[in-house]
Amino acid sequence: MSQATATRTLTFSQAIREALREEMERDERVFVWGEDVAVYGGIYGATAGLLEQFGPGRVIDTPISETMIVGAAVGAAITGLRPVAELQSSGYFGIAMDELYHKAARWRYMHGGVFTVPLVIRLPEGAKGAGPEHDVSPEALFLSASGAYVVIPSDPADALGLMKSAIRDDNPVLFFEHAGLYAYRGEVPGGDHLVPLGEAAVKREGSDVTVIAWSRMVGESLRAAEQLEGEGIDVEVVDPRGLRPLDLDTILESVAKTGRVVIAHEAPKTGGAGGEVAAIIAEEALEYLESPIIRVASADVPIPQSRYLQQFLIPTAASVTEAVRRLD
Amino acid sequence: MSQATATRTLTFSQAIREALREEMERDERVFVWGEDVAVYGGIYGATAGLLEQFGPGRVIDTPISETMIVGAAVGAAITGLRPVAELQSSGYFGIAMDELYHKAARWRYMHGGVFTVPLVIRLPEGAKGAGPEHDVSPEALFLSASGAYVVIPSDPADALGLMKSAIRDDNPVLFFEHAGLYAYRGEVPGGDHLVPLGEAAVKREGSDVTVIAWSRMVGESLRAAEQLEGEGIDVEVVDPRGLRPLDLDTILESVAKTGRVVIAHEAPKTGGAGGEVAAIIAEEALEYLESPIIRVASADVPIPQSRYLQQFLIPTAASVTEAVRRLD
Amino acid sequence: MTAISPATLLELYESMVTMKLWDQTALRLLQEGRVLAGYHSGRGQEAIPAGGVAPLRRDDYLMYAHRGFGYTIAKGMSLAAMFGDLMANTAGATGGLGAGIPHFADPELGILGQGGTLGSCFGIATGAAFSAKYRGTDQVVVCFFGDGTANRGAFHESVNAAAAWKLPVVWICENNGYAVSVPVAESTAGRIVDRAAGYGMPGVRIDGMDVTEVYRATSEAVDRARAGEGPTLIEAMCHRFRGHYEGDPQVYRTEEETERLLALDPITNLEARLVADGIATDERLGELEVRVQDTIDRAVEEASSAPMPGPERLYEGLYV
Amino acid sequence: MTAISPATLLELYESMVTMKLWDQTALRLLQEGRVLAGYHSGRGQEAIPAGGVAPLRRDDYLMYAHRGFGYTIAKGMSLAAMFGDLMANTAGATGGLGAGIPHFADPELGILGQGGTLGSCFGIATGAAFSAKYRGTDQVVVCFFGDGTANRGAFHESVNAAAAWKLPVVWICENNGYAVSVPVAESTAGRIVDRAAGYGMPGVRIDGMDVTEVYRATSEAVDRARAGEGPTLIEAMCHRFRGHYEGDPQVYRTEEETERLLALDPITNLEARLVADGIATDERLGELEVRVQDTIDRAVEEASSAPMPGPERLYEGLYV
Ligand SMILES: Cc1ncc(C[n+]2csc(CCOP(=O)(O)OP(=O)(O)O)c2C)c(N)n1
Ligand SMILES: Cc1ncc(C[n+]2csc(CCOP(=O)(O)OP(=O)(O)O)c2C)c(N)n1
Ligand SMILES: [Mg+2]
Ligand SMILES: [Mg+2]
Repeated sequence: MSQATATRTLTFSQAIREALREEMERDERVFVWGEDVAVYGGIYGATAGLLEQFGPGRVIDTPISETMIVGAAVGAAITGLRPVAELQSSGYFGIAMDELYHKAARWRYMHGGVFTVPLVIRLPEGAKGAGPEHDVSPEALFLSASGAYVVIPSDPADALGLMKSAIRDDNPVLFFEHAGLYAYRGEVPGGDHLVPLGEAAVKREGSDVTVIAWSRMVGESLRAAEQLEGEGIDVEVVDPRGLRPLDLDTILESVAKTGRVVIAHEAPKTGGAGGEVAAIIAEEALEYLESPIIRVASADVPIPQSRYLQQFLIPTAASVTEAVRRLD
Repeated sequence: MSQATATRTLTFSQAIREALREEMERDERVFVWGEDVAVYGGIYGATAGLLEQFGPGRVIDTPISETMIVGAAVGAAITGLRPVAELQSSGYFGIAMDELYHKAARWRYMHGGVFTVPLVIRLPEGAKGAGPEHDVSPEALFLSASGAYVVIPSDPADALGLMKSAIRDDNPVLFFEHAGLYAYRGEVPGGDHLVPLGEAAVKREGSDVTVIAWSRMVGESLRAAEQLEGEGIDVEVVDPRGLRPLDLDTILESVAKTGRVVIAHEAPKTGGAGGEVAAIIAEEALEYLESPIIRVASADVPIPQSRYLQQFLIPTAASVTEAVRRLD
Repeated sequence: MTAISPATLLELYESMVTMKLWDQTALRLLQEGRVLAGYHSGRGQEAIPAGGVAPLRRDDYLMYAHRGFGYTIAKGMSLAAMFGDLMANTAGATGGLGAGIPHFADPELGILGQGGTLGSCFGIATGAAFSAKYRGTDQVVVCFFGDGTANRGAFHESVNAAAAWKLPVVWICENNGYAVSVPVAESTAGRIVDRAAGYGMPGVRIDGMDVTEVYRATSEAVDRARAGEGPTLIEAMCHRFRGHYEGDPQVYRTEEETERLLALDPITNLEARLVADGIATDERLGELEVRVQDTIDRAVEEASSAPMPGPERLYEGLYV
Repeated sequence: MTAISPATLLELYESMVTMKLWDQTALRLLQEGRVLAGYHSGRGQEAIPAGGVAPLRRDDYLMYAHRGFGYTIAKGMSLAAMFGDLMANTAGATGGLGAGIPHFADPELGILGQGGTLGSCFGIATGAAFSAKYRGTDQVVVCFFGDGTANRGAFHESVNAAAAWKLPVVWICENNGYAVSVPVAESTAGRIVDRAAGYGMPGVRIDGMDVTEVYRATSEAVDRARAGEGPTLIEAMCHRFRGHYEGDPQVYRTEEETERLLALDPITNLEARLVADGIATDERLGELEVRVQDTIDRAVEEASSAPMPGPERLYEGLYV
């Protein structure tokens, strides 16, 4: 921890790398594996330099074997290590789904609680022009993976602090990183910056409308909020920073205050996690609602590879602005 | 079609088998594969007798290779056949997730629409005392699998009619069958009984409360409705008979009539498909709601193997009754 | 081929007898309606868990399969705890969660548990072996699986990685000729043992009905693994005496086939050998059986006295 | 080993030249910012798609890999359509959905498409081969995949089933020594070709830089498959000349290594051989190249004139 207290400016990718580096320095049991994470430093650079610092014993290139990558991480975790495993794209979730959903999340519970499964699975997500199988944001599929945490940072400071907490946590953590954010720079606090898992951040306070957004849509929502401020609409942006555990208190408090809700995520609307959030609000806070809950999301089709077509499909600040204007 | 017009009484399992038999007789391209589907007739008996009638060329035992079972079904479907593939338990979804979600559902769209993918994947689901990986009801995970249909019958007549339609449809169909229903008997219309995909059934008309339920929870909800009738509450039970396409018209019409909604499914609440349904109502029909939307579902833990403990966890008619009573 | 000492032979025998009597007892409890889950009898295959686990140290790791309870019996798991899990009560290793058979584990004994989706064992075994090497211990992992399970893709991914990284694992395939109703020849191309060569590791096919063969092959493989020479694949040919699970109508094989198998009983055979070689008398073996049955009875009794869990058990242990 | 006729050699040569010039053109379009997706150059590996597809009939099936466009070029796919997909416009086989590279297909030519998750090809190939057999045709499937992809579990499941059922598939592994940055020796235990024996099918390792070896081995395998004798695994050893994708800094290998490879150019080598054997003159080969470039240029032109799709394209083709 060379810059123990000074604030730094890091990209999202560098923030992930710093978190890995700091935690690997702190705890010998932490190691990293995945495809091209060693010499190559990860296709998004998030593991660059780790091989040089920690050697091939702790920074390990795997075969193209996603089932093994996750399954063996569980085996390592229940025998005393703290793996940080990377799927090169969260689009490969389907290859490791049994290992993610039934092994990582449930090995502990299923065996009566005799193990801990301290591992982190890094899952780069989001649209980037890599085709319908790659450009997914599949976090909603893990809403029902009880036993696991689902964590999703939206800026470099949270990426650093959440990753460090995730590595230290004794529960399995699915850690989603939007590929479109990796190059995004931001201020990061110095010192041992930890962000607790399961605590939402009010990224912007406001009194008229609550926009609940995560991942890339937080930045878009903040831009929308600025735009709407000019129109006299005061938007609160709540970033749950993950879905499991979900910080209901912060969400419901905001809804009670504003009475109007927009939920924004990049995954297509149907089956996206906005459904769960909306349902909770419709069950717990209906009395406060002054307007229907609007979900801003991608259209209900696979994300095509063409970036040209993606412009018609992927939600942006403008989609949020438009939704807020539609509220009663 | 020996009993062309007479009504028959069949178990749910027999209804599935009759559908397979009738469609295999009608269309030579239809075949069945999966683990223990041939000599054994399927572990729930749903393929019993098919080997004898159609021979080993069309009723095929596979290795324990769920990835291949679904992947190769896609390969067969795009080259002119109409596979009906069985996963022995829907709990194995994770092994074939990439094939279900990204291949079966998306091969057509991804390649510009040049193929059709006419296949049915049979997915036995639900609690039965087989452990947390087996006793799942994972239909919600396919809400976002645009390109596929998600079909879920709740009684023998629908099982027969929906399966026949699913086999004839040129789109890939994920067909969920609750293991607890297989032995359940019911009247089945004679003749070429087809139930269209994506059409909800109002299983009971009522004016006070809409209960939206599917799979095993339809029967439980009907029992609850009877009970509540005695208390002067008139319950409408809407069975969407699947989630994709979702028959929104029927659901919203019922909600507009009753103003009160309970959604009942066996999957745990968080991440269950009740969230999507509730969110749609909160977006499209908020104005009609006189009470919060209550979801009746399993508790938010993996379903333990012990049937003893399952009694404290799995929703029943009593859970629906209790939820309806809680409505404002 | 080193000779196996009389003492070891007797231990192996006792281990197999325990498995057999355990199985009988479980079947009885099942008939009495006291078992709250399905059961896959291991009758006939005792030589493999006995000979495959005996060469392990207490701190070595075990990934077991769904056929019988032999693996964990051999690794020293509490019999009462296993009965408790069978009955889904609070005596069970899962504390009455009723995770039931066979999802129990004992980290102290290196028993790492079992997944309900076949093939879960492969990745976890590779990971545990990686962990042993990473931590600089000389622990070894033994992973048991059936012939049918060998066709899961996870086998390929995990066995390849373990071999590429020279990890200390012994892969033991119990080839009993069937996956539920499907004969191995219909579902499986080639011989399972020949897959080893494709991963550049030794593969050996043995008579899995002979505990001495299993013990020898596993000992050798464990030694290699412990010495850092990497994994081995053992294909142990065997026979399942009963149905896939209790209640299996076994329409896929003739009664004659099942009858013929009983003559191959690995326990009866070892018994005859022990007596013929003068290692034990019929009388002594009879006493041993009585003693084992007594131990089992006491374990059942202990387990039976435990209460069922309350609903709060559902919410324990999901998160740390 | 039968001799390959001069006419066939010239066809193979033309096929490889088309691939090379296609690649050059794609790289130019990429530099001009006209390609709306990533691109994995196939430069250096042309002998494998050329020799591996040429033995196929029009109605045989092709599952292709992500490296270059050689496979579909050889199968006769419209060049203009492929350029259209590269540019994500409506000339593309995906009609401007911009599913882009390499998710295009042509059922008329037996081109079954490609999955973005590596290893998707395996199951689909097995299914298509099953379908051919079921329908009583004698169609054959050829499935291409990289050394890295060979470590996916789907390989095991699909190759085993195809072998157990004696399906008409030819599995062609292009072993170019790397999966992105990871050398095959680090990720892969044993030799890929040796996996064949584990499935009881023939395996052959060949020089994938020599199109005649690829053509011969594939022809033999296709004949076997068509005759109902089941699948074959071919491991074609080769070299990738450029980065994994354009922009790859190639930190994982030295410049010397990359330089050395260029001397192994499969096209230059065939050229020399054609001339030495008197099959063609330098001049004639030069003319051929000009003709091919012309065809490609016209295809680019045709593709370039097509409009981009409108937003409504997103909603077409999802369901029948
Ligand atoms: C992934 C998966 N597929 C299918 C099953 C259902 N199943 C349980 S045991 C079994 C047969 C296993 O055969 P084998 O591996 O040979 O072991 P054996 O039962 O013969 O000991 C099957 C198909 C399962 N539990 N998991
Ligand atoms: C399942 C899956 N894992 C990882 C990737 C990312 N990826 C694309 S190409 C590639 C390397 C493939 O190596 P190989 O199979 O040897 O083919 P080559 O690129 O060398 O031709 C990787 C890791 C992917 N597309 N799919
Ligand atoms: Mg078996
Ligand atoms: Mg390669």
